[in-house]
Amino acid sequence: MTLSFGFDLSLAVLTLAVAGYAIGARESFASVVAFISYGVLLALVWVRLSAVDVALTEAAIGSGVTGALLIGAAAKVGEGAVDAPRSVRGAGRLLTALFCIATTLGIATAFLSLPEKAPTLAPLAAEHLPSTGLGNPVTAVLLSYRAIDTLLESVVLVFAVVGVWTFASDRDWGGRPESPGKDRPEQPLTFLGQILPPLGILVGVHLVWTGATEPGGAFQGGTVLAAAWILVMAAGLRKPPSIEGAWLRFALIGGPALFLGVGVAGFALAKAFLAYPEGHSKAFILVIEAALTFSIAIALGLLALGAPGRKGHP
Amino acid sequence: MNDAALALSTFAYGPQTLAAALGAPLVLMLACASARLRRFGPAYLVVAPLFALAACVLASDSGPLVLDQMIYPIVLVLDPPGALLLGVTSLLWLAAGIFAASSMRDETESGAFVAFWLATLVGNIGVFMAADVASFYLFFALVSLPAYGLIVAQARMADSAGGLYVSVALLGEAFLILAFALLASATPDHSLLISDGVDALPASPWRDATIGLLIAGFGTKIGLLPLHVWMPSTYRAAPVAAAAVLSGGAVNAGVIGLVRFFPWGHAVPVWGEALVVLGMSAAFYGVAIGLTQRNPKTMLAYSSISQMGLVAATLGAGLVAGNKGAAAGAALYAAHHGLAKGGLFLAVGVLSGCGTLRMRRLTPFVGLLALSLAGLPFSGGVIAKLAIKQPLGDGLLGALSTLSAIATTLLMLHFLRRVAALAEPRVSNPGWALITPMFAMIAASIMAPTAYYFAIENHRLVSLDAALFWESLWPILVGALIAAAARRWLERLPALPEGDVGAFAARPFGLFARGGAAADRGEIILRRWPVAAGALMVVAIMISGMGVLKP
Amino acid sequence: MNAVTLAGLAGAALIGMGLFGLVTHSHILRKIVAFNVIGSGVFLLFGAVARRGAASGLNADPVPQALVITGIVVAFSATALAVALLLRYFKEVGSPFLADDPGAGASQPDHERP
Amino acid sequence: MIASTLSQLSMRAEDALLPVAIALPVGAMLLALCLGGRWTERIAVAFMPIGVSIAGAVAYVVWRDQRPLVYFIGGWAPPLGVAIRADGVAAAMLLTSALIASAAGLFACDVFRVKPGEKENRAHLGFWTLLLAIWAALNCVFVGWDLFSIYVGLEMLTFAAVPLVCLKGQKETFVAAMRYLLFALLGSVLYLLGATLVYAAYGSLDIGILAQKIQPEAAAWIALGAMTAGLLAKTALFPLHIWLPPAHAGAAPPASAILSALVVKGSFFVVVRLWLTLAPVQMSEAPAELLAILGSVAIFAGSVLALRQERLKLMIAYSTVAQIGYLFLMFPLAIGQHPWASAAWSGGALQAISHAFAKAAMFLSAGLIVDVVGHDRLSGLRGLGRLAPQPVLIFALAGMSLMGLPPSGGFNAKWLLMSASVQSGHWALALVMAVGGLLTAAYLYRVIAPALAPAENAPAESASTPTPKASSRGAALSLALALAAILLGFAPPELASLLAVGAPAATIERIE
Repeated sequence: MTLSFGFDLSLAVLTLAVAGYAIGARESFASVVAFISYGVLLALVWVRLSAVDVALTEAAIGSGVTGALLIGAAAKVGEGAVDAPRSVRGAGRLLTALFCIATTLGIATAFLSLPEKAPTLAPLAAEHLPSTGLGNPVTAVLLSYRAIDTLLESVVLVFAVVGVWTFASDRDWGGRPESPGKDRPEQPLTFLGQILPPLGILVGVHLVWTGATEPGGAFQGGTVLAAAWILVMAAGLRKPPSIEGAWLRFALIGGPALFLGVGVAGFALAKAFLAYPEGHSKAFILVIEAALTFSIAIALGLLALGAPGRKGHP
Repeated sequence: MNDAALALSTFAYGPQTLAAALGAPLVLMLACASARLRRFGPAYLVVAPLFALAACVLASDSGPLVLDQMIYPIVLVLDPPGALLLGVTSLLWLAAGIFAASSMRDETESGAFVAFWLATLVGNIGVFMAADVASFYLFFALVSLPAYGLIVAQARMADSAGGLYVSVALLGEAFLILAFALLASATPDHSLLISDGVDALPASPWRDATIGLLIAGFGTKIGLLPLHVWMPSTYRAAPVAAAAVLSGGAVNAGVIGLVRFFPWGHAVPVWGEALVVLGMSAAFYGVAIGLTQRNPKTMLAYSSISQMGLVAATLGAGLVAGNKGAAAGAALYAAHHGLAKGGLFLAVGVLSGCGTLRMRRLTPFVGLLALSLAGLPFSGGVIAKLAIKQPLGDGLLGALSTLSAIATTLLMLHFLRRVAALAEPRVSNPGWALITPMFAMIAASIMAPTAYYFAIENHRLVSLDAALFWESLWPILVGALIAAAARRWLERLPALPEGDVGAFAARPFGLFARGGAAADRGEIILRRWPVAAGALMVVAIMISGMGVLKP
Repeated sequence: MNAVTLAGLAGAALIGMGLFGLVTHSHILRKIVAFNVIGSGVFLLFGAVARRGAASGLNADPVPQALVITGIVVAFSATALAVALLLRYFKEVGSPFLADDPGAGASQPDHERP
Repeated sequence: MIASTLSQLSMRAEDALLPVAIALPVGAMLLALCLGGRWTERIAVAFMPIGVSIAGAVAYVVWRDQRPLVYFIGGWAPPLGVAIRADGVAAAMLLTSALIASAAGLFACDVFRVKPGEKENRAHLGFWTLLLAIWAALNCVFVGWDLFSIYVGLEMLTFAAVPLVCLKGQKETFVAAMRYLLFALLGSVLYLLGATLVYAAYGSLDIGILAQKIQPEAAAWIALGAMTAGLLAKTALFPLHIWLPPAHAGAAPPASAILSALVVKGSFFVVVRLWLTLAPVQMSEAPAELLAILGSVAIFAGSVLALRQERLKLMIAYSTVAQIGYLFLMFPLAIGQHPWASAAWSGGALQAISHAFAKAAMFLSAGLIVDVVGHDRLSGLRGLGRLAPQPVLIFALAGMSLMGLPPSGGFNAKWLLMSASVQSGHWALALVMAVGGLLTAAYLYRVIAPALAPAENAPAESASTPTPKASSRGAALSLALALAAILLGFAPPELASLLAVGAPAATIERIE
């Protein structure tokens, strides 16, 4: 057993243990906290799997924003009634456990039965990389080879925002989501809110810019921007926006709309939907990424803020 | 006369006439959707069957009408048994249409009634023309299901009658679609033509299943024992005109089905014998139960069960022997029954509104119609009896047929007595618009079968044959004697529940309800989250396991 | 056994654990957490697959990596939707637990006209 | 390199149809959200004729060329790129969903309105954007030829469908939506697990490439098992229907129509792709039988439960549970190169299409009935036929198709499936269809019979309060849907030849 494998093994065991605690914890608040630490550990695992892009995304979205969302929900919802229904007991619990073990064993069997020489698209992706003008193959997959998935994914975020909004009450429509912070934020938070956002914007822009060649990209950059925005609101420096605001709507759909527009323009400019003119791929991709980053930041922020409420209140 | 018929039968516009016969009621039915056109609804009842009446003369044995712009092309053709039944059926619809139009009072409620009437008419016309399985099934469904609207049109208590009717009708549809799927699958190229299916039937691997399902499916329509349970309550609940077209017209859809779909020329003994036994039992069972009934319409329904039993027995005998003649004979018998029974229902409608005096004047004519069913000399009934004589043979079945004529006489005379009891000294008598259709049916039931018989068989005046005259007269005399002798006794018979065995079959429904409550409980468990999520995992594990655990 | 296999097996284990939580908990927030654990297990499995596909000078197959990024964003959208719905559910029902279905008909709204 | 890929593409205008079918509704949705207010509805309504024309054009081109329409997104050929593809059934489903989404949408013009003096409201913005979102998602799923793109499409579908359940804002609808969302998400994650394993084993997500490569081995079996289970959860095949009845019954009528007619068909369609296109025959045989067994159970259980309901909309929702069962009867009949397989394939597709039209019409007519009588209790429908003949007629016409009575699309589908089951020796399935038709008739009878019966004390009720008339536009739209279900019974042979394009059975038998 090499040292690196030893590290991987202990990391895996630790990750599983934290995940197990997140599942089995008594209180939902503890469970959510465990889930956030689990996300951080998972990001480490991704680094060990040579997937820095994914690690960044996992840390930013999978752990960070999701964690914030869940913590907020746990604070609002609490543990519920004391005599909470424990829906599965005794034999049912055992049976469920058996099914779950069977599922795990099945997946493990499938994974272990995979051919020794793994089928891969890496050579193809590497071969076509120069024609995209990009250095990062993951970005090439996201924005060129499988651009349709990324386009639809950015649209999924918009769908989710609409969905979240429709869970508001009728009378709250047109209002603002609740501010993520307290009514009177503490001094340190205000300070952070003043200091960190410019830094966040810098980091976010950097992530997008380097995404073309190095790990990073629109989603990671967007998350950082979203985090900065949320922090500003939490610090009480800005109010959450009204969901009817024209600029907000425009900012929300701008990225996907631009992406879609470039895609349709591809019919004329590059002879295919979502193709880029030869030799100008990188420029187009950077413009799309910039717009997407901004819209993603808005969408993630709105998703984290939740449904509008408190119409007419400050 | 014959030459003229021949000339007409090769009429060049035959197929177009078929289209008009179906199209006219269809268009008029659609017209009922418009409030403005709905006002003329009663007139539609009279106009709609005229085209079919024309078609049965003009399009008989002409070329087929093929509409092949559909996934299943529709092929319509009018062969001799089809033309005969179409003729008498459209005549009946015409008469009943006049009756219904004259008795219609409530303008606002008539729209739906007219639409249902016309839909049933489309089905009843089409079923005699359809030469392919798909359109036959379509027309059969049309003649069966919209009739529900006719049955429940009037009586408040009709709910259960309508429900029973539609249940049996749907059961018939289910039997038939299975039978037709088997029939079409057995043809080499999956042809949907009925003739192709029937040709391939004797060699079909599913021959017995197909014929059994056909008998069950069409049996629901002709009220074959024990699928007759719907008939009494349906005819009693339906308005008179509707009962007339259902008992005289719609029922023939079942007859034409059996005629069309049986592999004539190939002996199928088992099913043939079963049909003979069921049919002959119904012939007497119907009379026996009918005698105990109080309501004249119910009695007529039981008479239908009995008469259709004879038709079924004739067809069954033909199936046993592989005798093609049975089909034509049964069709002629059914045609006469349709006219007579339709006329009798109209008569019930006329007489139940009569004063005593008018009743006394009209009853003899109604009696003519009633005894025509038993084969009264000079009536169409003689011809009908003659038509099934050959297929039934001289043996046991022939004797039973004669015996059933005695039984029918008994039932019909008892029926007349029950009708006469309806008379009340009232001022208002039914108008001629109601009486005329009844007389038209009386005339038709006497003349139409005779005319057809001469046209087809080229016989001399058979009914004047002395031997035949006696042969058909004595069962009626015997029947009349018994009726006179047993009059008191008949009056005192206990009234059996309408629908006889059907009345006891309601019990399983209670069981079904209990099963339903269990289903509710099961559903509540199944829709609990852990159970549903567990089921999801089980499905995943099962599908995966099918391959992984395979040795 | 190497790091990649370990990651794959850990992914499988995470899926099983998450499923268990999703089935047995009736607290909706716990179900959402469990759903996220299953999701990350699937992503980890995919990551292991990507790492197995290292070739042509790339450390891993970039296609699954890109798909995982897409997947993480979709999973986050799902979580946000579920949390927003949970908050409204909590407001309406007053309990954070998924109600066991009180029979099909009983809970249905009566559309009576006022 | 990209140039060489591009040069292989013949540049025909019709090639652009498929990407446009995805791009346009997405674009319309984004625009509708951005402009907001009354513009949301205007944009959605304006998009309807465009969407229907695109779907119609796809169907026409596929029918004319008698081969599937394929497009490589961005010019990148699979396995690296993503292909989208429309065969006959996909084209027919595109057209069906375009027509039904349009009809239900126009129906909703009366339901979701911006009141005077209001800028916009929750239900209005929600309905119209989500309608366009569902439209886009369905198009993605139907033309999807890449397992991961289909995953994204299915997620779009779920995200748009769940909020649609609770636009009315009643407590019960949020409970229903919660169950729906959680179960659908479980389904999604299982599907993604399967897609992961497929990629791990074969290095591609393209259905066409995978169909060549896939072998009956552990990874493929477990992948397909997980994907199928996930999809069945989203399709609500019994006993995985936990979420469907309250969700479909609780939503507003136009939303119910879209959910019941279209949304469940999306995931069903992917199950068809998996077992009839992707998996080799020797793999499909046993699971196909299992699917048919589940389908049969769904028919019986769904129908019996529909019979037990006391409320109209719940009854219709349980009818959907039963009718979903019919869809799964096609699987054992349509696999392999048998002469009956193409009949079963067309029959299954026709069943999906005619159920979509009939069920949409039925939910809309239920909406009209509730408008007239003010409630949806089955016990209170006596005499409805006199009060509101149109909704009853629409309900009955739609019911004819559901029962499989001629003439209707339901009958044609039943006939094709029944013939296929007789020829293939699947007797039990033919019987299930026959008995299922009877059960369907039984629960529909519970609406139609009291509606046709004379009212007990109708004058008192109708005289005291002037009952609001069902909107004539709503009635016309739902009547059009019901008539479409009926007219599918007179469908020209061209429909059969369209459905047969790209059917898995090699020997395409012409349907007589």
